Amino acid sequence: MEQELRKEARKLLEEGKVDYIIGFAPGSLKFSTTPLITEEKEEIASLVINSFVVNNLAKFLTEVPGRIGIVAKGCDSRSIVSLIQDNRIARENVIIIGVPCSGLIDIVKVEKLVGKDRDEIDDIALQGEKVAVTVGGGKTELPTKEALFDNCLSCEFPTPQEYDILIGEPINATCNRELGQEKMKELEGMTPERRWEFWKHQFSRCIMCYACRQVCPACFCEQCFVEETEPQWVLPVPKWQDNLIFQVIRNIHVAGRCTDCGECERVCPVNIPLRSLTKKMYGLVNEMLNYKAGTDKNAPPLMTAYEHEEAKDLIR
Amino acid sequence: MTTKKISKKDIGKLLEGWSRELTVFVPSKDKGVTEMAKWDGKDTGFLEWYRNTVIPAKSSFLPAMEKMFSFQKNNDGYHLELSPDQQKRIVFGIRPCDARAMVIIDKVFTDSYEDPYYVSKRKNTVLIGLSCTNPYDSCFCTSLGVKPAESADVDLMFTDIEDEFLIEEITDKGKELLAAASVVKKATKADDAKAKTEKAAVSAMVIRKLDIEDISEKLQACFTDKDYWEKVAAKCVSCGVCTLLCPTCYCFDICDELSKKQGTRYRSWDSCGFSIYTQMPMENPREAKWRRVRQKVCHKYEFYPMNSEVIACTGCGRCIRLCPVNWDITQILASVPAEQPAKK
Amino acid sequence: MSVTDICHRKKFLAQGNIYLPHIVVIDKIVEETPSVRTFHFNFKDEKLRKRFTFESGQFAELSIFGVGEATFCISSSPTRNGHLECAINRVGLVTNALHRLGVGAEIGFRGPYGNTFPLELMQGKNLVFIGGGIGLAPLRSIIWNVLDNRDKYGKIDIIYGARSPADLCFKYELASWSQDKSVNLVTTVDKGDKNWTGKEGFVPTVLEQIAPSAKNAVAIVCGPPIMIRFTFPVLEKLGFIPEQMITTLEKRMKCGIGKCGRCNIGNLYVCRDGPVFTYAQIRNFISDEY
Amino acid sequence: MEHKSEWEPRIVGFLCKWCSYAGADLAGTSRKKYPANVRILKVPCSGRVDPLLILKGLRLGFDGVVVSGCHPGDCHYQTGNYRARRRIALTKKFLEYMGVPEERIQATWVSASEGDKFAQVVAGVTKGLKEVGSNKLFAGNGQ
Repeated sequence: MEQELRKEARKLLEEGKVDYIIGFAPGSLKFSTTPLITEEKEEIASLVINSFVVNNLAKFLTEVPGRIGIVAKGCDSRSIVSLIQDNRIARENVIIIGVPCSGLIDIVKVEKLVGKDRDEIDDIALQGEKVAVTVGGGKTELPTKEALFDNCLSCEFPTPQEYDILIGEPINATCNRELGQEKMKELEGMTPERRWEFWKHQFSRCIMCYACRQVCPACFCEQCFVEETEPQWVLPVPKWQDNLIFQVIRNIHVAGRCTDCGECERVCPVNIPLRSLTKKMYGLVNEMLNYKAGTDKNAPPLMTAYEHEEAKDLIR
Repeated sequence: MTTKKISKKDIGKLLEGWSRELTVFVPSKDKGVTEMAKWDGKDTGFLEWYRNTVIPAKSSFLPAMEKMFSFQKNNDGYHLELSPDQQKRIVFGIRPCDARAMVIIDKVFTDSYEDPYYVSKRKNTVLIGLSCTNPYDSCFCTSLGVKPAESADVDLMFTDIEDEFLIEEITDKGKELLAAASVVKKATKADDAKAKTEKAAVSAMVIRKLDIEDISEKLQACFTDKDYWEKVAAKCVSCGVCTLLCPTCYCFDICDELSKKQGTRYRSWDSCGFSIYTQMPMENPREAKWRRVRQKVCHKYEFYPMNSEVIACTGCGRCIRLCPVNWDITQILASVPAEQPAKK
Repeated sequence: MSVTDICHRKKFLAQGNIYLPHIVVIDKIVEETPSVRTFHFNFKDEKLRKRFTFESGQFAELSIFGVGEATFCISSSPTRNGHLECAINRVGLVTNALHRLGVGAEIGFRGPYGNTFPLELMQGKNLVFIGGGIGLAPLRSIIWNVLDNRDKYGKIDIIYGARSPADLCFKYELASWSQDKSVNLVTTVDKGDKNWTGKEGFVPTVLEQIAPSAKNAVAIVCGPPIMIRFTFPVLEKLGFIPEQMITTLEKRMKCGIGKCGRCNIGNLYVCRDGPVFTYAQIRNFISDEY
Repeated sequence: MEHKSEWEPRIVGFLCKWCSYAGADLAGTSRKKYPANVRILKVPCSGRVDPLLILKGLRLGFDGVVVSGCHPGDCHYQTGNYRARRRIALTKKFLEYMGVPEERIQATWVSASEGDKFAQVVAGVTKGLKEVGSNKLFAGNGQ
């Protein structure tokens, strides 16, 4: 697959169809990859596709100038579609190299399951229903559904929704919508007071690094509301109250754009379970407004559209 | 220097003794992230799991958020009130890289104007170092002159020698603290030898290397090489992870909170990675991402050494481990062009 | 010779916490332009009022409690004692809040910080002051300082520009300088109105026309970054060497004392090493970071 | 501490100037009795009501937030209230998930002629808020 990907990417650059290729290259840590943004053919040889291509590269589309060839997994392709819907990018300026994805390995889950850190693990191999983890010569087999990212478990679109070139065969969604929802369900089962306490506790350790916002392809405001000074909506100090307001408003702002790709939770250095928020908002948008982000490039953005009858039981 | 030792299983007792008079901070993961936090009085499990904290120990001296003073408006005008933190503390378990970082940033907070918040916390704290036994693959401390299992930047240094810790008394402050501890014994020559072997062995475990020779000059030469910096900055997402969680990053913001006629002035961590950091009403000298990335790199490896004769990096590797896009400083610095680029 | 050798680094340290502002009371507000007001204020504490000293070129951190703190140069001269003045352009959170205040309001004051204009170096020299917009504020302090000791200095040129006649600051003082026979004042605006009798055009262009001699002269420049960037090359063309060109810079600041990190130009911190610099010190960075 | 019988909730109301604001006015001029707990802010359209305003209201310690606009189809700007509806519905449900009791946020449609309805809405919200008590959501380490 990697060979085919490199061949196609190289061709795009050589034929002058794109100015830049955005893809994944091997990372400098074990089981990691890093975004590769390049205009040089020589660098194409380092393009990779594996179970650790975690970044949502759509984030870079609005930054990199010119025509772009971008490697996209199913979830990334939805973010790209969403950017097209919002007129952030023009469809004709992007060549989407679709890569069907059978799920990405959540290194944090593996670390917990084998009780070792990333750098202490020798090998992780995704083999269908099993993930084989080698530590110090000993091999442990984990059920795949315990080692993948929550979102991959309930992935609806493992094959990109929108692409110009597809590398490999399409994969059908076989995953169960109910999987990977445990944390959210657990929260829903609590009293409102307990839920609020839960989030208060989570946001009290936020350090305001804004990694969640910065990696998010749906967060593309020129100026984020937290940076506005007149009025100053939130204080620029990491108080849990302001952190919580930031995250609530961020979720509302990206409603209909957020594909619940989970990058925000993955990058959070202080382990705030942000996916339990995005998942909820994604579900609400789906249930209340029958809308799924990034599935139809011709649909109007969620918040600009309306139906004559909706949310009737909420607002009377 | 005479050395002492303590059995690992007596660490609880040692901390307990200290915690009667002082507030003891140890590595903790109770709040959902690893950091130095107040010891709960019994758990010494960190001796097993602790490699290094995500939140660097600088937070004990320069917290992510701290109250500077409060103000109140009465009929006769404003009244300001300080509430100085006079807590006497022990930070137990700081790694040599993070301890060195404190010495590096001490320069900023004591230079010409003394920063009362930072300095009082430093004065009121005894730092107890704990040797690394298992450095991360992202660690590169040895390239910056830090040794993972030894430190002179603390008051007491504990080195892991199997079932015991060898203790070196670096300062009088540390010595005093140990004087009353009954669980501490005199170390033997054999213990010293063991520690020596251990120190060398752990140093050898740090595999990531960074060549810092002439780095300052090289950076100076390529300062205006926009193409280079744009390429380097391309995948950076401009979050604050690498800076806020860097043990030698000390930048801060100051802001006020108001409710009715009283309020508080806070200071909090800030990052040169954010565009708003240098934003002025009419212009922003570092609006472009590559300028911010350049500032971060050059500040640590060029400007700081120019001003303070020391590189503002201790090779703790947090910026590599925690970066959302694996932006690796060691790779970046290795790629700095050796020669000045041809003028375009 | 570097500015660190020629400029004072005068510290005024009251006892205690350096971040704790002194309370000052606004006793007069002068409307300069539609967006600029000059605030006259003085310490609430009598003793401090007597003890406090500063030099031309230094700046201060003013705070409005509950809103925040911002950096302003002191635009009055230490030779005219009694109170302090800051000319403040309404541009952001703190400055907007300041403009909402009236006489009698209490604000916080920390300072003075930073270095000073090199008065000793300027003595016996011809002085060329070049200012743009609100950039006249720091120059005004040194101009009055010089005028109050007029016999110590040579020829004085003041070239001052603004976007429009209404945007000229300190109009009442411009009038008195233009009456002063020992001063050559040239005012210019980007676009004049029908009553405008001064020049039209950008400051660097006008400077080139006036062409003050570089011989035994010092040029002191302050204005928006774009003006500063274009003024230095003109001065060089006129024969000024970088050591003869002095400027005072503005950057976003928080602490004012070299700790919070944001105001650096290369390894220099505007608050700690400046705000007064010679062009020689900053020319490597000025095109790139300022 | 708090005596439920004496304690009165503080409510902030964002009312569209074309309908609900006039509705509130009508409730007043026709001497409809309704609890005096609501502080009214006039907005040009319910579409102006940013979710931030709702959160800011709660952050400032208001016990409840009322948003009221024109009935669907009656917006002075054609579609403002339709857009407000999506935003506010999502905000309300999302905040409930965070742990904000549903009584604290009430959105409603009140026309200029519905003084009665406005009075009922305020009475209803006040009653609901008296049951859930005062807003301490954002209290603690300085509100």
